[in-house]
Formats: sequence, C-alpha cells, structure tokens
Amino acid sequence: MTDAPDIVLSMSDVKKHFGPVVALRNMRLQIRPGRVHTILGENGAGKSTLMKILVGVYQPTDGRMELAGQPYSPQSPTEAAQRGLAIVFQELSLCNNLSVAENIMATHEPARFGFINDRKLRQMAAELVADLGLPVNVDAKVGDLSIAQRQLVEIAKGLSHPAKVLILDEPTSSLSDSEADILFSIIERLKARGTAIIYISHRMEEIMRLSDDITVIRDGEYVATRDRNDTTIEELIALMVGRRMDEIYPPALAPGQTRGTTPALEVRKLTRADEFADISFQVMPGEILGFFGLVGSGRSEVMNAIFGMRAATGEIWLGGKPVQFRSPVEAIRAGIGFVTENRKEEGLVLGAALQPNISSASIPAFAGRSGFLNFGAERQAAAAEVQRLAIRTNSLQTLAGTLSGGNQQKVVLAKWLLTRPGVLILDEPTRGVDVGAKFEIYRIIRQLASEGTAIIMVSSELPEVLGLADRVAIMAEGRIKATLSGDELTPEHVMAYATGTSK
Amino acid sequence: MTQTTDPAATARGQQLRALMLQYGGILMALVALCVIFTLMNGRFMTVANLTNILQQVAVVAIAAFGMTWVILLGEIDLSIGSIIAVAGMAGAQALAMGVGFVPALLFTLAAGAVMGGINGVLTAKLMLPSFIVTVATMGIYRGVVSLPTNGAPAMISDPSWIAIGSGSFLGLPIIIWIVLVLFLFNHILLSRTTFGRRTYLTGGNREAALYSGIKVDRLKIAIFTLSGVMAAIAGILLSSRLYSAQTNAGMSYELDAIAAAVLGGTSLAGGVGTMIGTLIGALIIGVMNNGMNMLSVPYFYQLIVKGLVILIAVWLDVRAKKRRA
Amino acid sequence: MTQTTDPAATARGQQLRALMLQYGGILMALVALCVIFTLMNGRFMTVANLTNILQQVAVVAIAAFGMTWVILLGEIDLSIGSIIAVAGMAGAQALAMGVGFVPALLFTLAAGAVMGGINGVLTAKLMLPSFIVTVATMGIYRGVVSLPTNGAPAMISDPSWIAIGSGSFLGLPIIIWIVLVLFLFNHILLSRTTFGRRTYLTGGNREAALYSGIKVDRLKIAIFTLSGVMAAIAGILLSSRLYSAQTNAGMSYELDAIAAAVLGGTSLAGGVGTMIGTLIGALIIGVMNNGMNMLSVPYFYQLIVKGLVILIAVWLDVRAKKRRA
Amino acid sequence: DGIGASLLTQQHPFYIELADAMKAEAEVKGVPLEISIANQDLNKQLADVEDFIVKGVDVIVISPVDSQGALAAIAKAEAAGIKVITVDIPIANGQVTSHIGTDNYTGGVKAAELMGKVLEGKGKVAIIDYPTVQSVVARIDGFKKGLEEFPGIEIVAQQTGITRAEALAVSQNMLQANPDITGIFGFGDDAALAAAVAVKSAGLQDQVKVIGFDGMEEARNAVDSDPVMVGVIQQFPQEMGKTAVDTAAQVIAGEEVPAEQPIVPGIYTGM
Ligand SMILES: Nc1ncnc2c1ncn2[C@@H]1O[C@H](COP(=O)(O)OP(=O)(O)OP(=O)(O)O)[C@@H](O)[C@H]1O
Ligand SMILES: Nc1ncnc2c1ncn2[C@@H]1O[C@H](COP(=O)(O)OP(=O)(O)OP(=O)(O)O)[C@@H](O)[C@H]1O
Ligand SMILES: [Mg+2]
Ligand SMILES: [Mg+2]
Repeated sequence: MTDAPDIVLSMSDVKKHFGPVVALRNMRLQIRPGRVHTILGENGAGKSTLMKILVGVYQPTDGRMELAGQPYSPQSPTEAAQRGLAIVFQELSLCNNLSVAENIMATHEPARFGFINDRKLRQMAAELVADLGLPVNVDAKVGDLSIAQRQLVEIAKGLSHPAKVLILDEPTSSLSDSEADILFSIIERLKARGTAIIYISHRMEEIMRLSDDITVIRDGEYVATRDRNDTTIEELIALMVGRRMDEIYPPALAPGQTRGTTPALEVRKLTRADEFADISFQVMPGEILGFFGLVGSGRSEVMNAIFGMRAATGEIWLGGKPVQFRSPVEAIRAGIGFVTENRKEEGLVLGAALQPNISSASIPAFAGRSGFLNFGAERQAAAAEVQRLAIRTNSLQTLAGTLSGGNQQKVVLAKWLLTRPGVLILDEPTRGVDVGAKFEIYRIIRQLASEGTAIIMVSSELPEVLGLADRVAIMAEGRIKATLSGDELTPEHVMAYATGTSK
Repeated sequence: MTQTTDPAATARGQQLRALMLQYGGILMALVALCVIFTLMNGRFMTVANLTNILQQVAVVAIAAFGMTWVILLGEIDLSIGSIIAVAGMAGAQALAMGVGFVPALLFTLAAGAVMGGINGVLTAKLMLPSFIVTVATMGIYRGVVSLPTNGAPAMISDPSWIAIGSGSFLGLPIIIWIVLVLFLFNHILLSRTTFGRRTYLTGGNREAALYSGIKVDRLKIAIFTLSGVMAAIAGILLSSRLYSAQTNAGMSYELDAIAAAVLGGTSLAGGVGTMIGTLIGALIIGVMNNGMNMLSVPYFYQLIVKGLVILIAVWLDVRAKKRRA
Repeated sequence: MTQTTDPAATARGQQLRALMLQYGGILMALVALCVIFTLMNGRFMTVANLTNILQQVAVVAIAAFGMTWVILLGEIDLSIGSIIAVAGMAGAQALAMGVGFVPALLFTLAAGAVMGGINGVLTAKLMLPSFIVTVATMGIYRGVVSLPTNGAPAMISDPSWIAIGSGSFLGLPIIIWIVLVLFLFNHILLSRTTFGRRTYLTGGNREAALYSGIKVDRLKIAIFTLSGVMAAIAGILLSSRLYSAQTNAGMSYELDAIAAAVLGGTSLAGGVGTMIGTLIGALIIGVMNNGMNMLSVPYFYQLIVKGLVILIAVWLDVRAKKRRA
Repeated sequence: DGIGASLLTQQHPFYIELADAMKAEAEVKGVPLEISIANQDLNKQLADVEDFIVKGVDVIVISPVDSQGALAAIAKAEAAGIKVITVDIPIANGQVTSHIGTDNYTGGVKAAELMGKVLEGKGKVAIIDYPTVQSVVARIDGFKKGLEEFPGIEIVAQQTGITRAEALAVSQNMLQANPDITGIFGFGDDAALAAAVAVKSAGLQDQVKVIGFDGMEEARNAVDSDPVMVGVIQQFPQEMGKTAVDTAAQVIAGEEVPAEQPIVPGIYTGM
C-alpha cells in the first residue's frame, strides 16, 4: 500500500471480531478524493461494520488505517468528525423525541458558553435542508415522520458536517426514485468539490450510475476492486455471491394465472381523515398487486388500516365476505399477513432469538388446546424457513438484533410466510436486501402467488414493482390515482401518476 | 465423570453447562455467601437454619415470582407491598365474619386478583405508565387496608389459616411446599406455554407483538392480575406466620421483590428473565438477612452490607454475561 | 384582549397557547384542586397558606428537579431519600465539629456529589441497571447516615443553617427563594444549554447519541452527580427546617420526587420532560397534602385520595396529549 | 379553633387507643379536635403543625416523631402564640406547656426486674430493638441498666425488628444462632408477640420467656393464655389521651397546668 498522493483514506489487514463472530477477516480499501467508491457485498458481508470502524464507533481487532497520509485510529465518532469523516448510518440513529432541526445539528449546535442559540440552530438546519433540496419540515418531531423522511433527515444530519470523506450506508433503502435523485445530485456536487464518498447500496442500477470505483467484499474479506467502466453488473454479482446470476427477476409466470372469480381481498372506499381517501382495489388469488407512490403518499397507512391497526371507514371484503378487523389478531386469523416496513420497530423482537421471532405470528399453530408450546415442531418450522430464505446465522438461538440488516428483513419475511397467509401484504419487502437475497425473495413471492396467495407489494423501487407485479396501483396524496397493467405499465406512465403530472 | 460419550449424559452435561452459563455469576454469589456464613458461624449450615431461611424468604419469593412477570413485560408493580397487607386483612376480616377457611381463602385471592386487575386495566386501557399507576394504588391500597380496623392489626385464630404458616407436611413446612409449588407453576407457565412466550415477545417489543397478533392489552391485564394473586398468596402466608393481619405489613417488599428479580437476571427493560433466576435472587436476599442476624451484625451495618452484596452480585452477573457474549 | 395584531402580543399568545397545550392537563388538575380546596375551606387561599404550601413542597420539589434529569436520561435514582438524610447528617456533624457555616455547607454539597457520583459511576462504568444500583445505595447510604450517632438524631443550632429554613428575604421565606433559583437554574440548564440538549438526545436514543459522539458515560455520571447535589440541597433545607438531622429523614421521598416528575409529563422511558412540568407536579402533591390537612381528612383517606388524584391527574394529562396528537 | 393534635403514627395500637381516647374526651368536653398523623415523618409533622397554625387552632397536642426534631414545629407554634402540649414522647431541652407521658426508662428498668425474677437471676437474654426511635432507645437503656442488678444474666444478642414480620425473622435467627437463649425482651408488643411465635416454632417454649412493652389488648391476652409471654410493661394510652385533652381544655380556658404529668407504666403479668 504505497500512499499515492491522491489517496485520502486507506486501510489494510483490518479485522474485527465480535466474540466468536468474525465480521471482518482481511479488509483493504483505498479511497480517492472526488470519487464515489461503492462497497458491494451480500447482507452480513461486513460493510456496515467496516464503516463503523472508519468513524470510530468500533475499534478494529487488528489492522492499519491512514487518513491523508497520517496514521488514523479514531476512538470515537467525535474524533472521526474532527478528522473530516462524516457518516449517514444504515440503521437510523435519530432521536424520535426531538425535532428534525435538533437532530440534524446534534452535538454541533451553535452555542456560546454552552448556551444554545435556538433561532440560529433552526435557521442553520433549515438552510441546510433547503440547500440540499430535501422535502422535510425542520420543525417536525422526528417520531412523527415516516421512515423515508427519517432517512432524509439522517442524510441531512450526515451532510451537516463538513467532510473530506463522506460515508453513505444504504442511504436510499427507503427512498423512492425522486428522493433518491435529490441525493444523487447532492453527491455530484460534493464530488465536484473533491469530497471522497464511500457508498453502500444493494440497488445495482444505482451503483452503476453513481460509482467510480467498486470494491466487492464477501464474508468479511476483500474480493476485488473494479473501475465502473471496466465492469458489468453480472460480473459484480458473480464476485459478490460467488456464482453467476443471469437474471435479477425470476421468470414471470404465464398470464391468466390468477384463480377463480372472487377477489381474495377487495377494498371499497377506504377512508381515514387526513391520511387517505376513497381507496378501492381488489386482488385475485395468485395475483401480485404492486403499490407504488412517493414517500408519504399514504401506502403504509392504507395497509395498516386493512390489517386492523388503525380505524378507517369503508368496506373490506375477504374471499367475497365483508370483514371488519378491530385488531391484527382478527386479520391474522382471517389469513392476512403483513410484512411491515419498519423491521426494527414493528417487525422484530431484537432481543429475542430467531426461533421465537419466526414463530411469533403463528404461536397458536405450535400449541395444543392446553397452551403448551411444542418446541420441536416450532424448531423444525423455523429451521425450514431459515433454510428456505437462506438466512445467514449460526443457530436458531442467535438474537435477531445481532443479524445484519438484510438478514433481519428475511427473518420478518420468514415470520409471515410461516402463517401461510391467503393474502400477504409486503411493505417494502426488500429494503436493504442484497441482490442474491432479493432474487430469492422475488422467487418466493412468485411461488406463493403461483400457489394461490394474493399478494400486495408496496415498494418504492420502481424496477422491482415493474418486474414483479401483475398490476400496479399508484398512490399520490392519499388517493389511488391509477391502476395500470399490461402495456400501460411503463416507468414513464407510473412516474407521471405518482408525481401528479398525469391526472 | 467418565470418558464415554453416553448421549444422555452429554445432554445433561450440556444442560448443566447452559445453566452455569446463564446463572454462573449469581450462583457464585449465592455459594460465596453461604461459604462465608458457614465459616463464620457453625450453626448456619444446619437443616433447621436452612429451613428457617426458606420460610423467611417465602413471602418475598412469591411476590417476586409475580413481579418477574410484570418486569418481563417491561412494566413495574410497586403496589404489591400494599396488596400483601390488604390480602391479610381481607382474610382476617372474612375469618372474623365466620365464613370459614376455604371461602376466606378464596375471598382473599379474589381481592388480590381485583387489585392486580385494577393496576392492569389502568395501565393497559388508560395507557398510563405502570410506575405511576402502581405508586398511586400503593397509596390507595395502603389506605384501604386500614379502614376496617382503623389502623389496628386484626387477630387471626383460625387453625387452618395458622397451619399454613406453621404446619408441616411430609416433614417439610407447608410454607416451603407452597413456595416450591408456586415456583414450578410460574416456571412452567413462563417457559413452556404460549402465555409465557407472548409475555417474552411483548416485553421485548410491544409494537412488534401487536403486529404479530398478540392481544397486548389483555396480556397486560392478565399479568398484573397474576402479580396481584401472587401478592395475595404472599399476604396469606405472612398473616398466617404472624397470627394477625398488620396494616403496615409488606411495606417496601416491592423493592425486595424487584431486587430479587433483577439479581436473578431479569431485565427491567422487559423481555429477559427467568423464574429460576428470581428464586436464586430471593435466596440471596434471604441468606444475607439470616446470616447477618446469626453473626449479630448491627442493623445499620446490615443495611450497608446488604447493599454491597446486591451490587457485587449484579456486577458478577453482568460480567459473566458479557464474557459469554 | 384587543383585536389588534401587535406581533409581540401574538407571540405571547402563541407561547401561552403552546404552554397550555403542553401543560393543559396537568394545570387543569392543579387549578381544579385549588378551586375545590378554596370552596371547602376559606383559609386555603390565603397568602400565609400558599407560603406554607411552597415551603412544605420545597424539599420534594428540589429533589424532583434532580430526579427529572435522571429520568430524562432513561434512568432512575431511588437513593435520593437516603442522600437527603446523609446530607443533613453530614452538615450537622461538620457544624458540630465547629468548622463553620460555609465549610459545612460545602462539605454537605460535596457529600451529595460524591454519593450521586458513585451511583453514576456504577451505572455508567460497570453497566449495572440504575434501578438496582440505587436500590443498593439507598440501603448503603441509609446505613451510613446512622453511623455517626448510632441512629440518634443530631441537633443543629448554627443560626445561619437554621436561617435557611426559617429566615426571610424581601418578605419571602428564604426557602422559597432557593426553590425559585434552583428551578431557574435547572430549567435554563435543561432547555438552553448543550448539556441539556445532550441529555435529551441520550435519553431519546442512547445508541444514536453514542454515534453522534456524545460521551454518554460522562454525561450519565454528571447527571447522577447533579441529582446527588440536588438531594443534598434538599437535605440541607430539611435539616434546617427540623433544627436537626434525622437518620430516617427523606424516607421514600424518591417516590414523591418521581411522582412529581411523572405528573409533570416526564416520561420514564427517557427523552421527554421539562422542569416546568416537574414544578407543577410537585405543587400538585403539595397542594393536595396541605388541602386535605386543612379539611381534616383522616390519614387513611388522605392516602386514598392522594392516590386517586395522582391517577386522575396523569390520566388528564395523557388524554390531553393524545387529543393534541 | 379548638385542639390540633399531631400524632406519630396511626399504625400502632398504642396510638390508635390514644387517638380514640382523645376523641372521646373531646366529645365529652365539647372541644373541637382535629388529628393528623405524621406517619413517622418529621417533615410531615412539621407541615401538619404549620397547617394547624394557618387554621388557627388554640392548642396543639403533639406526640413528637423525634424529641429533638419536633423543636422546629413547637417553635413555630409558639411563635404564632399557640400553646403546645406533648404526649408520650417529651421534647428534648425545650419548654412546652405540659408533658404527659410514659416514663420509658423506668418502664425498661421494670422489664429488667421482671426478667430477672422469671429467670431466677441467671440466663441468656436477647433484645429486639428499634434504634432510630428515642422512646425505644430509652426503654432498652432502662432494661440494660436494670439487668445490671442480675450479674448472672448475660445479653447475648441484640437485633433490630421494626415490624412484626421483621421481628419474627430476627427472633428466629437469634434463636438459631444462640439456642441457649432463655429470655427475650421486645421493645414493643409486636416484637414480643413475634418473638413468642418464633420461640414456639423453634420448640423452645419450655426454655424461653418473652417480655414485651406497650401492653395493648392483644399482648395482654397473650400473657393470659400463652406461658411463653410472661409479662408486658403496660402503658396507659386511654389515661394519657384523656389527660391530654383535659389539659388542653384547661389551657384554652386560661387555667394553669402542671408542666410534667408522668404516667408510670404498670406491669401486666396475667389475670
Ligand atoms: N454488535 C455485533 N455483535 C455481534 N455480531 C455483529 C455485530 N454487528 C455485526 N455483527 C455481525 O457481523 C457481520 C457483518 O455485519 P454488517 O452489519 O457489517 O453487515 P452488512 O454487510 O452491513 O450487511 P447488510 O447489507 O445486511 O447491511 C454479520 O454477521 C453480523 O451478524
Ligand atoms: N411533509 C411531511 N411532514 C410531516 N409528516 C409527513 C409529511 N409527509 C408525510 N408525513 C407523514 O407520513 C405518513 C405517510 O407516510 P406513509 O409511510 O404512509 O407513506 P408511504 O406511501 O407508505 O410512503 P413510505 O412508506 O415510502 O414513506 C403520514 O402519517 C404523515 O403523517
Ligand atoms: Mg449494513
Ligand atoms: Mg410506507
């Protein structure tokens, strides 16, 4: 590792152990100013761990790092920030109890003798957000924001520090294309100023569009670094997963696959004040209905209402019968499954092991009348799901909170697959999931559909929606603006409805 | 002991190791205490004294079983000391009215269930923090207990009621049998049933539990009711041991119960803990009190030593868990 | 009152509305209590009695200011009742040794800081849950306070020390001045400084605070120390009011302090709460105690009524907040 | 106007009887009487007295939570021109209009004399105490002083047992550690009754004698029926309560009252 003059940050032989878990075995990396360097790897490959080492959250077990030619071993995030590293964390690290402005300016508030100048703080945050072109209100409390908006706040927070090196760990995982575009233009600007950017994402199109250099890692080990212009998506995927993958989407099933004439789920004029209105749609057994929309268009709210988590007016028909769910219990009993968008808060018990997490929505299935759990059956079922979804773990006794983000997402999926739902609602099901796993998830969705499950897939990733759904409902401002299928289903059409340029 | 690989023995060995891993720190503390007291006073390690300890620890242990449920849910119940007192008084009053032993017993248990249920409903349905709800009901129940006798204790002379605290069965005091049975009941309910599983999940993440179809409100009410019933049983034992219902009975026992549960590894954040741990925690407290009395340690020093032992025990436990992770 | 749109008036109006929105429920409870007591006893709403209330509430209010910090951080401090007692005893002993008023005062404050600091270090550095740490130190400090006098109270005759509790300044009792100054100090420290902001950040999301580079450990130690100092000041006031240091002083005041903070809207989960709320909460407790005494409500009924009022006040507050959201 | 009474506690039969006697006598004399309970908290006692002052009572009757700490409350009352009478527990080096109370020290000495008698001058004795309450400390001091007359009797253990439950555990443990104990002195009825239970459950009823202090009904009944309970030092709360109210009424009427009205405890050893 010579320090060529244009290398701002370099690391070699970096190792990180968490007790018996080896997260990083042998990492090296060279970052140059004014370039976007993408780190690519499967879920659990060690990307986030690497980034946390760079900003001083973790200390490496072994290895050397240099920053601008000087030895670099940050002991705390403050030190890293002082040395010119800023980061946007993958798992949101915001304080829900405080406002957007207070979060953005956290720990570098404008202050004199320790007294904060609140007016200036708000102004600085507002200017930053306006400058970045992010659609968030700096006075809102973070706890009141949707996941996507929180992600925007996280980005603003990371960008509030002047940085030589900016790390973005899956900043777009909850963003739809229009917000992502805002981020990309910010990145271009920073690049032009000479900032080095380390970028992590699982969205291949985005990576190819944005990156200058791409480093692939596998199982905590350095695999290769490529110049974007000298490589292809196929090669990168092969490097990453260790085998070739020709297709990102599994083959579509023959049309007319849907069964029967009774919709599995039909929603009529579902309305909830200030959130959504007049939502009507139906899904047939075996059909995949996409739900597309921009951040805050109200899709998650609709799904929550269907699932009995929030009250709403209107009718819901299940298999031709009117139903009314006052709680998720009733929805689950009626055969609805719901993979929620916020896995940490709504999906998982992070402090519990995988087995109870996976069985948590189907507890009655593992108990007789007596109320005693059948641990053997539970273990078998959970193990089967772990295998089916290729969840990377040593055992079923591993705590859910210690898995990587993508693997956590698979655990949520496993939990709902185990309920064998007739209608499965998926809200951003591949958020933060690597391509290999995405393919698996897509394959499973397809397979479920072919078995007759009606599927609603809410997603902010347009390619995913287009690649998978039979029909797509497009929401904007709390209403369904259009439901498209067949030839009408083009990216241009969908975006036109979603952004409101087409009525 | 042998080098054969008998699978049953291996399984037992693994179980033992798992047990040691989970409770190593706290068991070490318990054993250390026993060794110290035995070395310092020859009478400590006698059957009579060990029986003594178990009897003395019974009231707190049973209350702590109930408390463990509540803490597992991420809640707290500060009213159990008052429930202990009300239960004793309810029993004494019922007996005084001549309803007979069994009806008085049932009435007392029902009173405990109602008081616990009130805590649960206020917490679950009105969405008030359980800390404040049970601080309030702690005062309310403590006021209620004094109403029938205007603060005076109520004598109990019913021989069956008295037998609970002083009788024996198969050579073991009845009170110890009760602790054992209740330990097994709570242990099995927690570790083997859907009810227990739901408690762990809800305590770990309430929101996720709701989405998984757990009726969180009902569960909460059920658990506070269970805690109330456990406290009522503790109150029965206490009044039986004292031949009377005292209006200041059980004062600040909630802290001992919480200490027992937390010593035993129950996390106040919810979702983590076991009945075995709580039992060990309660034993530590009991051994400590007994041992220091045996050594005639003055009262103020007892307070200090007790605090230090709690600190050391929890620290040993946290350290052992960290090393394992 | 007028229809002009004077911007300053509008700003004031908005501030007032924000205040009402935030504290509406709890203020309503306080006003309702005052109205009821005034209607039932003509002497309630007199300057003499209101001064009385403020003096009586001073000790709990000051302890509650410290407690608010701790709760904001998502922790709890059960040892403050014992710290109150130790502080009084430390002051009495120092005075008895003839060191003089100011050194005795400083020694007492230092004792409070050390006891709070110990809580902080054990919680932050050994990573023990603060509940169990402070349950343990509650016992330890309570034991320590009895050592110098073997449990007996210590007389205080130093006139300056006594003046704290019974003197006046500009027509207002000194004790009320102290409460006001400490309220302003804590309010400004919490709402205007980086220290306060860090407390909110850490209480809201400890991990996020760590990632933002906040030295969470140091903050925790600082806040427990602050809580210890507040408790020491409360102990000075109490010993001054009582002309003596009692070994059982401040017993269970931690619960009153927590109740005041929670009544005032401080969330036990951390991250949410204000000093204004805590002051109102403390006033509710004080008004209730005083009002019921004025009405000669018997003791046991006082316990019951106090519990019910706490429940109603918190419920009003939760409801008001929900309606707003 | 009328009498304001601030009592130490309402969870002890002694104080319940005292309060009942005061109420009955106030009824008879036709004086208004208000009672508040300090619940063993000196700060609450001070607040209670402050509230009496605001209410404008004529006389304050107080049973101090602590003989020194109550000075502040008494000073406040006297500064407001209100006369103060103490019952049961005296105020340390302070002047009150009148004090009506049991001589606890003498009571302790009497307990020792009884102990010496039933043990025939030799044996091993344990004490259950409550070291933060001064009236109890006086009893224990008196008891120890009284035992000096019996060189054959040795005090082998002294432990704190404040509530009946604590006293029970403490007695069990002391008996366990010293199986040759022949006598137990409990600072109050609760402690003595608990000790008697412990003696019987240890099967030592033929060996150990228990003496208590207070002499409320439950304890007197126990002395009558239970051979282990050989006696109690008996206080007279009814008499104290009645005298307190009478004295207060005299003060209101402007009459002179004696500064000290000691009520010497009796010894109850059965019918
Ligand atoms: N605090 C921790 N304790 C134990 N194991 C951990 C911890 N943090 C990470 N790991 C493990 O280290 C490995 C790497 O995790 P990391 O989060 O770096 O993956 P990642 O590449 O960012 O994955 P993803 O794409 O899913 O975000 C995983 O196996 C994970 O389970
Ligand atoms: N500009 C905004 N300021 C504050 N809150 C907003 C804003 N826009 C939306 N919200 C909140 O976001 C929620 C709507 O987001 P929701 O999650 O339902 O949208 P979505 O279509 O599912 O989009 P996504 O899940 O991608 O964020 C509403 O509850 C609303 O309160
Ligand atoms: Mg990651
Ligand atoms: Mg959404």
